[in-house]
Amino acid sequence: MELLIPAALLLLGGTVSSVFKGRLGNYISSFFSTISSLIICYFSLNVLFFNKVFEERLILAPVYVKLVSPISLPINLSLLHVKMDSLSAFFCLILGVVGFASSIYGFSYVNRYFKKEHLGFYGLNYAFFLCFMYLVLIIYDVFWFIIFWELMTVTSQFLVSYEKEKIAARKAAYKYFCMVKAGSEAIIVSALIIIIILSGMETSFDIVKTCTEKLLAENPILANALLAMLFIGFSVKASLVPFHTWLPDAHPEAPSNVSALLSGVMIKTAVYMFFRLFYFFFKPTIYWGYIVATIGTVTLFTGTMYAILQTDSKRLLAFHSVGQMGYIVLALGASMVLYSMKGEVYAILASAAFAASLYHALNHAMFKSLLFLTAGSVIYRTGLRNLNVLGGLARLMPVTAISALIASLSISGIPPFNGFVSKWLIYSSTIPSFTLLTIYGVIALFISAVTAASFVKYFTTLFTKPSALELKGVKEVPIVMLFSQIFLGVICITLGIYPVLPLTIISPVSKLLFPLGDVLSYVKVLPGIALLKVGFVSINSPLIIAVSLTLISSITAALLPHRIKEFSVWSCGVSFRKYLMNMPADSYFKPFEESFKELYLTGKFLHKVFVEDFIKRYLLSAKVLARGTENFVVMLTVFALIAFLILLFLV
Amino acid sequence: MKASRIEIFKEALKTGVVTKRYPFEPIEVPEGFRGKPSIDTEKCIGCGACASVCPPNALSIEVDAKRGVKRIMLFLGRCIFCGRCQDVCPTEAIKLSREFELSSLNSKDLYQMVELKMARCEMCGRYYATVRQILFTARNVPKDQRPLLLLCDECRSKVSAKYISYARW
Amino acid sequence: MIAQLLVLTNIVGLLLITPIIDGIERKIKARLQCRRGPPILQTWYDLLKLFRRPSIVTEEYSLPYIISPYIVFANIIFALALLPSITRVSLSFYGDIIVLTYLIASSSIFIAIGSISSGSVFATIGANREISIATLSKLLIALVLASFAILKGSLTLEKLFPIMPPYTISAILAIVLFAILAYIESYKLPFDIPEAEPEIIDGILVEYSGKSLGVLKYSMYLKRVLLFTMLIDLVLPRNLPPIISSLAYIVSLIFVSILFVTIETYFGRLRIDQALKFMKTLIPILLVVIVIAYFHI
Amino acid sequence: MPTSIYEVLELMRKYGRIEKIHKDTYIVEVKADKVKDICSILHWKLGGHFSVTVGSDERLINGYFAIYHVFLLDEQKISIIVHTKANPAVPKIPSITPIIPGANWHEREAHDFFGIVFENHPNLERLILPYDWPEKVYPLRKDVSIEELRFKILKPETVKAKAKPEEEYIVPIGPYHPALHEPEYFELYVEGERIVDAKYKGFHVHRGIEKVAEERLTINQIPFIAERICGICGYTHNVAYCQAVEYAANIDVPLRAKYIRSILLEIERIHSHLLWFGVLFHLLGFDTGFMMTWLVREKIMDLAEILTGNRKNYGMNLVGGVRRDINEGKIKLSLETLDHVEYKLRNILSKMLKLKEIMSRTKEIGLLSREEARKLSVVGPVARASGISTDVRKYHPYAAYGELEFKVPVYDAGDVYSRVLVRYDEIFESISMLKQLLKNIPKGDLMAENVEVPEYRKGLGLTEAPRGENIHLVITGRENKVYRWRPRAPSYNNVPSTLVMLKGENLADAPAIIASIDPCFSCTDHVVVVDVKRGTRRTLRLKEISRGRAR
Repeated sequence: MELLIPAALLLLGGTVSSVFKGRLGNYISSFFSTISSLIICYFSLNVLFFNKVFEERLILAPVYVKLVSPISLPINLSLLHVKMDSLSAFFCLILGVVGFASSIYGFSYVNRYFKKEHLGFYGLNYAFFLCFMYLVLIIYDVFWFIIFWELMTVTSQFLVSYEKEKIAARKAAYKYFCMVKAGSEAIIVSALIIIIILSGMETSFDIVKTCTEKLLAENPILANALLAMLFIGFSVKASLVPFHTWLPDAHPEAPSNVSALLSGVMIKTAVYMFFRLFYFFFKPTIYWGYIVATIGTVTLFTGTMYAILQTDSKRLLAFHSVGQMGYIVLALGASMVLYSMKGEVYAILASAAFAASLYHALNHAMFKSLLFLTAGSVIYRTGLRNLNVLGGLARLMPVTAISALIASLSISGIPPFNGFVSKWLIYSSTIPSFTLLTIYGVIALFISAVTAASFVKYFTTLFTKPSALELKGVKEVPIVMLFSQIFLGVICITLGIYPVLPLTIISPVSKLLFPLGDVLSYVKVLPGIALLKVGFVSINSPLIIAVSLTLISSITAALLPHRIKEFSVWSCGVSFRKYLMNMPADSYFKPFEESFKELYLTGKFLHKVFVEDFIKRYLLSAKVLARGTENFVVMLTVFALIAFLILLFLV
Repeated sequence: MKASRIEIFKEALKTGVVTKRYPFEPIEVPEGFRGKPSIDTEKCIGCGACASVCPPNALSIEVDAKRGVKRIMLFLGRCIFCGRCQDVCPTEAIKLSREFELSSLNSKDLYQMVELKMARCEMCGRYYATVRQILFTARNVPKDQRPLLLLCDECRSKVSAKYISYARW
Repeated sequence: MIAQLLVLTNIVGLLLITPIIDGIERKIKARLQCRRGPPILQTWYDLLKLFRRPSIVTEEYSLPYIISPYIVFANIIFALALLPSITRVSLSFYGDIIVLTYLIASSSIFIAIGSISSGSVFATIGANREISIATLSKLLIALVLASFAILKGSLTLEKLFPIMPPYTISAILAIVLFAILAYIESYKLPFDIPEAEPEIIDGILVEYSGKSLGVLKYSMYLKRVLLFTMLIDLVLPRNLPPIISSLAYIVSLIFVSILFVTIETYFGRLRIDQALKFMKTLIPILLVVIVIAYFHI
Repeated sequence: MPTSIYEVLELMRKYGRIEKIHKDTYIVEVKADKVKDICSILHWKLGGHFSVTVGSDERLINGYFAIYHVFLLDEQKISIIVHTKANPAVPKIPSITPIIPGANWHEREAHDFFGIVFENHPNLERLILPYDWPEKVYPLRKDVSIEELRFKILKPETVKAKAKPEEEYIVPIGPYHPALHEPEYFELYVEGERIVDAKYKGFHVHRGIEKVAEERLTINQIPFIAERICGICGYTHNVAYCQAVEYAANIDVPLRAKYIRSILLEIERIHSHLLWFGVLFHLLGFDTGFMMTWLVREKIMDLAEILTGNRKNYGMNLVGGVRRDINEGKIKLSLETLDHVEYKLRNILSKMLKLKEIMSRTKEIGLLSREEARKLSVVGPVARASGISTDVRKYHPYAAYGELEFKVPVYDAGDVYSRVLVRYDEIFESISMLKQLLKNIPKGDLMAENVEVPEYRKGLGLTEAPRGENIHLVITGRENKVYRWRPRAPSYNNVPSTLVMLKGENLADAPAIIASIDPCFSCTDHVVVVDVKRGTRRTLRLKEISRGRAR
């Protein structure tokens, strides 16, 4: 019973807060979501450290409903089967931590919408959004999963379009809704196929698992077709190329703490489902591994190469979410490929890649939500997102600046921060493998440098280079916002210099899913040192790096103290024009971007040809159908029909 | 392209080191080099021709009427080493030497001064010219007129006027 | 414990030698330009002078501007500790070549952040150029690493040093290409674009002064020596008697620096886009190297 | 289309009274309303080019302000001065800048110094006087004396925040910038690394040498100050001034003196071009080239030292001739040196210019089309690199150039590389000229007999400086002084063209482009005293000069 307490709390909080229009609405829902995220953390830590498994079957309605009701429901809707195994626990932990941070942040951040928007509405959606994400992660039943998935999409879409008078927000929300909808229809259809044809109206994950395994043996074509449909469906949510175009529009428009949740957690639910698909329902195969890895590589390349062009702080971060998802998916695919290659070496590499994927998912959740929170703090004080005009905030809001610096260094994988360890796992698992993955690893390494470049841009333009405007009355953000920033910053550093921690919580997941068993048997972890025991030993020691770097730098600083005497900036003897003599963000890295001109042009072309036109066509059809009746049902039926036709072929 | 680089490389090796350790080893200056001017205090007669032609006013003259001395000032900080003074000097007192190192920690080193005694006019008793100048002019003045040199300009004109009137008379 | 001590001696020795190496480079360069040139210890004198001076900071500065020189220095020193240098012992059990590359990369990133934080436009331009070059060269380095990994089946420093055996064409090519990369990364002409003196007043260094400038310059010299050391370790055979190997290391270090400076002396500066184009031309070559390494040619 | 001198003069007569002031130099006195027509005819129809505008306060002579627009007609080998009078009460004259954009600076300078208003001039802002110079004080007017001009001018320039952020940002080059060895200020508006716009502010070292010359110096002192106008090509100013005075007083200079002058001018040209090559190589980061070029240049400097007694400030001229002779031994020595230099240059410099990165950083960069060049009436190598064949030595021969064999190198590309090539050819041209001069230098004395200078005569002295045509207009005055002396250095016409060249170029190329016109900002600002011998630089302060005979 206790597993549903957070969900109940969230629902309650949401409903209550929706009553109040003013600040109270925000406070209530933030309070409830904080509490419930803590509870979620508690559960998931229990599962991960003490190998408990929470599982419940909740009877929603007494049995006779089924008898009385005129039409007998084919599926047993009255049963809600939730289970928190180690995989969902892992993602629940992410949800808990990020949810906690962003809820606390929300306490004061959301008040900037006070008198403009209905805060209660925000409260409702925020709480429900958390709740449905939680349910999606713990639900153990295909049908309910779909329901909650849809509800999660809807609530998040409301949050994206929260500032309703902004056309950009409304547009983004609509685009987001339609694209994810299209994806989820693919999911729905394949789910229906599974339920109706294979599993005989049984919707529990376990039974479905058995069925899929049977199908895999009997009719691999159909199995792979289903897998493909599901993969496409979820990769829309995971914003993998070419389905990524909604994300850079949608995420920036939401309130910053919500964007933290979106980028930190929501797109991770798709990763969660990837793990379920490839390691739980189906068996990892080399082909699928290559497909996933390739898509991952393309995604990380595209996302980051576009991120370096951006001059809008949150949009830049959103593009990086795409890129980092690419890393995660690449690692997943790599693990599948390497698993299906024989040999002890490959086993080790495979487990390293598996660990890397989860590890990077965790890290990305942390630093990306931290980045969004810092961007939010800047917006909270200045109301600006434009990197061209902002600047010099490091002197006005130092704590925010430092946490932003930590997050930037983490995401660009500077040792000894957390991004580095997971990226290092990715490289050292891909590059030495004598396969195509080597090249993928090389591209990943290159792209991490590009990430670093674009975050030099992000950090310096926001915080250190002189501003193009006079920023009057800008001061440090309130304590609650600071608290959540510092909290996440500390987590970033801890995950970085102490890789034991994440790897120990990854190991139960691998025990559950990974065919080779515990990753820790291959990836040795001493405190502060992570080794990869392959015929050689690949080593990384973030803790020692951290300690020695701090030691050496502090010793040098002590020996050669930096005596400060201020003097105006050298500007060739003309009176220093602070506002004119600084480089706007879109002048950054121009030569570098020009040297990749061809790539950008092709990207533009492809986007125009495939994505835009596709979306147009889709939106058109959606409009047409919407004219008839509520488009969800209609499309469901339409796609169901199509599915049946497909089936007649396959079975 | 590469070839030309190698050519330059060879050329450089052929040339060898050309720079001198200048402050530690002297630099040769050619004949007729226009270095810093120096005044020979023995020869100078204080006529002031040099001061009148000096373009940047590095040379200047001042008369101390009380003490009856005439000072010829040379400020090397303003000298442009044109050598006009050398050209016009009647006694070759001022010459452009061959040394050019003028830098010094003390600005006094950049000044040269010649003090010359002046003679009083026999009639009105004003200081009017340096003794040496009078002696110098005396050389190429006929004996009978030399006494006139002991008078200042005004008195001389008066006196000569008298002579002339005598002559007419 | 002995190992740590030997590594300590490495670091200390390199700290002492590096400015002398630069002094030798200056002397050689002067000779090639028909000049007499400064004494070999000149770089040391400069550094000591800078260390004695106080630092003047800009009015616009923010924290990274102060701390980044020290962090850069620390990065380089730790990277040096990972490499076998004077005494052929290293801390390589704390990291592999990826860690090494990341340490080098992070040094240039910190330089960039710090110099931009000074608030000078010239520093910003310099930092931009630095990052642009560092980013593209990261791709090349990654490709070189891949070829190494394929040659030796490993990423650890023990296995990688030395690359040969196998005595294959690909190995030699990989080493040559790494040498070119080291040349580019050490910002020698025609690639000294971030510090282009006549264009953008020493770019990234413009606002640094006194001690912090000294630290920064020192770490730049050390970075050069670091790259040279990597190059030498890739070539120098392991199983030499200790004294011989140390001598061999130092001799080859001087040789490499003289070679590079001789090349440098006869080049003008490229424009940033020309430099990037040149670096892009290396990519296909490296891919070819990887492929032929894959087939053990 | 009139071509012969006669036809041109006929045409001029339509506009006003024409009078010959000296050898192929004519002055046309026109009414203010006719100025624009005659100037457009001279510049655009007759194929002449606008050279300089000289303002002058002639209220003591004839009670008017005067403006002289000087045009050089290369075909007809004559120079025509358009003279206009302005009412002393309200000096107003129609501006010719709308027709000839090159006249922009000249007219602004006249406005600064004399308060002459040029009607419908595009922007009649301050050019030379600093931004905090008091209003209504026109320093070159005769009723203002130097003593009055001692202001304390220490107001900081105020800067406001940008209203809205722009795409591009400012990169300052100068006044103190390692790329420029003289103080001036280029304000580059950059987008990424591309220059979208450029502004120029110069005249940081303007010290009013004209005022000093007119008030304090005698005619024979000015040559030595004139030589200090430029640290590199001083002697050509010296010669130009002396020629102007000699023409004005029609003193005929003995032939040997003329030969010596030409010899020194050519030596100066070679040293200047080599210096420029060195600077260019340094700016392109190719320091070896810099060192090697200056290594050769040293030989020339030593030669100059042997001939004149100083590396740089030859100080050879007086009005009416030269002060030192060149004996046989020196001639032999210089011939040997020239052979050596020529060999070295053919060996090294040509190879250096072939280097890949030097080529790629000078070709198709800093383009200046022929039309633009004509509009701004640029002079010297810049004009020759844009396909305009103009050379005072050829078309307005002075000193001994009338008797020499030489050709004028002209390239059409109009980019930095063609400027490089022009200078490269010129070096060898002047070496051959020097050989001719040294071989057949005539016997004779050095100074003209009578050097009496009558008052209120005009003289126009032209020389081809290393940077282009250099022109001095002198109006002689009473008691052995000049009434008005206007030196116009070539860079004065060339600098504005850099703003055209810089647009759309890469930031990294800016120093090379600015250097490609071989700017001599001290010439432009006319005056800075450079003492090359000791490497120190000392600006001639107004206070210091005006201190007169005191210590």
